[in-house]
Amino acid sequence: MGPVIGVLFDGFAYGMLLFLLSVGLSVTLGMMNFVNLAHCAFAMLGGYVTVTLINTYQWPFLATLPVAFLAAGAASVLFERVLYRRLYGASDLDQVLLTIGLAFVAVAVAAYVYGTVQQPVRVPAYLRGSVTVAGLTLGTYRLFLVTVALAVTLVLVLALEYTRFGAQVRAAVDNQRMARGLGINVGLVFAITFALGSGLAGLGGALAIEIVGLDPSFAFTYLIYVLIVVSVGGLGSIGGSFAAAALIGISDVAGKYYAPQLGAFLIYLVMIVLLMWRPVGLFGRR
Amino acid sequence: MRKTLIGLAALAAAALAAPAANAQGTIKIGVILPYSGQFADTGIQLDNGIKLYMKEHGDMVAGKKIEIIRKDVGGIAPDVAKRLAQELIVRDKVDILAGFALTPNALAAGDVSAEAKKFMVVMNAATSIITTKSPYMARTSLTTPQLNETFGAWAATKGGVKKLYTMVSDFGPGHDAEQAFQRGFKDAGGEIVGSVRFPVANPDFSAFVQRAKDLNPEGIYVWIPGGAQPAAIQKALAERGMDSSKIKIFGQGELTIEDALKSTGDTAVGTITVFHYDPNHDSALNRAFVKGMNEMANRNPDIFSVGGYDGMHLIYEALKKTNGNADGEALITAAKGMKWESPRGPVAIDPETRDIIQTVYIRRVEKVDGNLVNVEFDKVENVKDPVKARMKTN
Amino acid sequence: MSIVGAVTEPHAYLRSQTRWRPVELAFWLATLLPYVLFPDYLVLASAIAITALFALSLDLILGYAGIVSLGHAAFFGLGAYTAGLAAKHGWGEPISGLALGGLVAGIVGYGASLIVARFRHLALIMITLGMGLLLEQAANSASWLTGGADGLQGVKMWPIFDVFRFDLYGKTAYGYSLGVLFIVFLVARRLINSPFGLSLRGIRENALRMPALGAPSRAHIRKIYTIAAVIAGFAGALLAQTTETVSLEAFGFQRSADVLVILILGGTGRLYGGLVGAIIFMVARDQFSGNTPQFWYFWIGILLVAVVMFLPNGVLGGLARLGALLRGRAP
Amino acid sequence: MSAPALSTRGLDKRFGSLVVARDIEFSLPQGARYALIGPNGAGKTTLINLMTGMLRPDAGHILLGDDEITRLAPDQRVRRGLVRTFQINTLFPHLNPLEAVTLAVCERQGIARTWWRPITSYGAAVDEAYAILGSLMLSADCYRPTRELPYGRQRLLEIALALATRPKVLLLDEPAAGVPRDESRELFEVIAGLPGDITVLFIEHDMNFVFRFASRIIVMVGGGILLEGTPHEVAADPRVREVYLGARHG
Repeated sequence: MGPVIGVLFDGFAYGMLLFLLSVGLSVTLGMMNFVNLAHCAFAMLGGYVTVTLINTYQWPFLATLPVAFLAAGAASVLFERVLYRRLYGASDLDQVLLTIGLAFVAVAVAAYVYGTVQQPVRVPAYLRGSVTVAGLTLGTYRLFLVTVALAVTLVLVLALEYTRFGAQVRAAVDNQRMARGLGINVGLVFAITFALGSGLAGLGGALAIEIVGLDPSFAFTYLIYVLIVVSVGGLGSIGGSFAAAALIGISDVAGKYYAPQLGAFLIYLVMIVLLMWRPVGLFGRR
Repeated sequence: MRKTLIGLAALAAAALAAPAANAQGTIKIGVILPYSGQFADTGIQLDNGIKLYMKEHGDMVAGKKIEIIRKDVGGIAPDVAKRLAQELIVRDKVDILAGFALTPNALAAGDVSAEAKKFMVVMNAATSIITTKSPYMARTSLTTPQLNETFGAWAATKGGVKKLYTMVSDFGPGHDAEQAFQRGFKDAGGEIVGSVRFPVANPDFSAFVQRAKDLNPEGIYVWIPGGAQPAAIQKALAERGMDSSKIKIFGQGELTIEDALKSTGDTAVGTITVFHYDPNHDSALNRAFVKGMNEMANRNPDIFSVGGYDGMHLIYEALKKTNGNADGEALITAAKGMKWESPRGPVAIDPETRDIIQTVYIRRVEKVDGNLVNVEFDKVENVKDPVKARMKTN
Repeated sequence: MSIVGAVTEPHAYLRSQTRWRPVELAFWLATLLPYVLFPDYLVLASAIAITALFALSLDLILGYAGIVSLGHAAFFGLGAYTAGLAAKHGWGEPISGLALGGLVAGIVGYGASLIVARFRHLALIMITLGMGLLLEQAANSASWLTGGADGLQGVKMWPIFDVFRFDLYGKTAYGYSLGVLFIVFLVARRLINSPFGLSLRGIRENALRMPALGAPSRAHIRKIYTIAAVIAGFAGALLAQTTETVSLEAFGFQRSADVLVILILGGTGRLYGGLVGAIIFMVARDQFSGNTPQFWYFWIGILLVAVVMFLPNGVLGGLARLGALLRGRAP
Repeated sequence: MSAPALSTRGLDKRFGSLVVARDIEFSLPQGARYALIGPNGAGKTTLINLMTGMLRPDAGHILLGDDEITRLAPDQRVRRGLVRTFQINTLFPHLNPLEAVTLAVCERQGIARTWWRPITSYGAAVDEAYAILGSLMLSADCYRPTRELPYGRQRLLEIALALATRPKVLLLDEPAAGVPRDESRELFEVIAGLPGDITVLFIEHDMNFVFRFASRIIVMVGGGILLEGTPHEVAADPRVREVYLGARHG
């Protein structure tokens, strides 16, 4: 039983990584119906910021994380103000074309600046290896990942429930027209939410390097997983993204453990079955 | 619509103006590699090998100027590779095809080489059958069985293990490696207690590592493509308490490539791998090669670079032998049986299979001056591709 | 358009909507130009024609019925493997191989349509994506049949009509691909001008209203999805036959995403959008990657952003709007 | 005595704890002109959604003539003659009225499945669509994309689309919603002029129109039917006054 729980924990930790990468997209998609396929490019930016700070400026790993968050958030605001906002009224397909185009550009720029090589990041010793808790072997870094994700979730949920800004976000996700009617500056709320969401993706990108590595193709490689989490969780729902990410992470790892020959199929099967059962996602309303 | 047509005509006209007919004294080499996408780094490191060779040896051979035309195939895309090969021959009038990091692409372009009777040098793709596709094709990289069948036999005899678990990527090259290693291992008296194949796009290895651990084998054999996965699986092994301090870990060299060792930490120490080249190989030629690469590209060469470097060497030497005649028949005849000293050690082109004959090195990860490196401690010399050797006897 | 007015008779109006325009004839005549002007580019032209056919297939479901699919390569791959396997196992006759590829893709497409027709929006996109990826994995697992990651080996085509051999220059390949594209285009054009085509546009415009008109939307969607699958199967079969290669990436997400980008780039719901998109995207890619094999996609990205900014609704959509604007200003 | 054109028995529907339809029972005689009134949130549109199959009832039965249709899909009900219009325009923005109505005619005639013959070869369907547009004074606008039409014209097109399906029972959800008063009258004249064999139920807030055009009125409150009667009876009923006055106060 012990190893099984350890494996499930690994899956949960992997899911938490997916959660950080995707929660921002879920909220912005739910609020503005804006299809941002360049979301993972912001995650990639966070990753490269961390790599640069560690390898070039010898920053400690933990100190780079807030910078990764801020850099991705700031960059996203720039793009939101300059490009994205012009397309809020446009068709989904135009939004797809724009953001795919931006993702192409981002990949090219990353390849130009950093090369195509895998970026090595060595996390500090206290985050490596494993600890044994009550007979369970748990990866230290995964414990750290889960802690960060849970903290982020807690902060997000509390902020959404108990702050004025949170109320505005909820109103805007719920019914944009009505929110405007109530005098909420939906454009501003969206810009801030967008920055937060991209910032979280940046944080996720920085945290992901240790588990999945980082090279310029990151912007596309994880797009599929992020889209799976967003659709299964339901648009605009933090709880939904959390549940979906945990479910996908755990079922992926558990499936590979119990039925490795199904390994590559399982995540897609789970997604299809869940979406056929609940087309709007686990926690979606529309 | 009319505007579109005019625009297209303009684009097409611009394209037409591009390559002039083959100048008398020029030999064109069309290089097809993945310069973008998931395998971009492979393509670029291989290309660095080509560039370095030309930087060191100039672009004149046998009185002819060498011109390289590079094409991006973008990943595993045999239809694109074949089209590019056709275009290179039809449009750019190249004399030689080269590059080819990925097996399906090399196989597809092989048809073109055979039909157009053009010399083709495969500088990386490692599936055994590739060279059977065209009689004008030679290979300067490796074949998967060449390394792994040898390694399987070594592990069972000198490696000190009799019960192994194998873990490979679930696609062609992984299957080849699994088969070759298990064959070598069993023929030498070993026993495979279990095996698993993980999906190619697999970011998280913990479940597979746990499966291996459940069977409590004496050791594990891992075959994994490069990229992010070597570091990821090393970390997963360490997290589940399966690192090489507790159990014997074997693998093909990708498992302990330099980039991975930079982020795995000391848990990788003791891992034993098989490879045909490592930047730490101790020879004067290799030291110069590594130095040259660092001066040119600011990074160490790897197996892809040495494949490209040796590939260019083969082309240059063959052209010297034919006195600048770039005819496919002439070049492949010149290439057959050619022997030279490569940064990886002595190599030769097997006159029968046109595949490379080389030394296979057994290495162990050790800490040297604070850095993790692959230290060669055993080797098997003059290894041919065992699959084609068997084809012949059957 | 000039005849719009209260007095126009409806039959004349509808006929005017479906009539061949001079620019269409010019377009199809221009497709023959490569033989004369760019004989070195026939291989590329053949690849473009195949991609255009694939994009046309996607346009039928996306542009005319509003079904966004990120897994359309599934049918492309089925067609490719069917035609490839037929040729590998001794039946290299192209036309029947093509038909077989379309048939198999169509059968699977019909099966998939039973699921697809029930969903819309993000769920639909993700279910199509998931089905495509599942099929790719299945093809990888069934390596005894498909050759796995190495691709299918031993595909050898017979000459078309026993006369035209597939040559290094792509003369036969382009003629064959273009011919199939043109015939399928004619059928597609007839289809969208039919009562069924009108109903499809109704589904795209307002899926909610259709049942309130007594329209069996799901049956319509099943039908067009199956037809589109057949066409995608043709495209895949063409690629397999003209290049004599088939590999897993025929099923890949990248192919699905590329064709979506190509169609949006050209303009959806216009029948020519996929064709124009394929030409622009692939010629641009050929040129950009010829100059900078490492960073061509930077320029592709810039191209996409520019098209969205300056020509919304794709190149054809943008041009149509520009044209309307100019006409509006003219006296 | 022939069966009523449309009737319901014990129709219930709830969303969680919110009851939106409670034990709904009524029947519309052939050719009747009924109005459905009630304050906002009384469940009028929900009732139409239940009858047309856009919502599934939790309990109860719906009969079209003698046939049970409770479990039929919306499009099947339309093909049997139960047709609705929408309170908020639910049209085809980029199709013009001629195309939209032709589409509806083709669907009814079952030729919408045909994909190998051009629409121009179905002259009769086009003629019928054009005639319907003419009868609703829309022929002048029939080549303009729907989204460019004035709002009042779009409301007419809603009705034109419904008529193209040859309804037996027509449910009009606030046909004049958002239309200026003088145009509303025009609209109701059109409704009044519908063929006598079509049974009509309409939702309307303006009591003047209700009293002028309905032969009987159903009053809904809180998901249930409060009463059904002639305009005279309804006007005289104190409960109705209370509901409306109460609603106004709340």
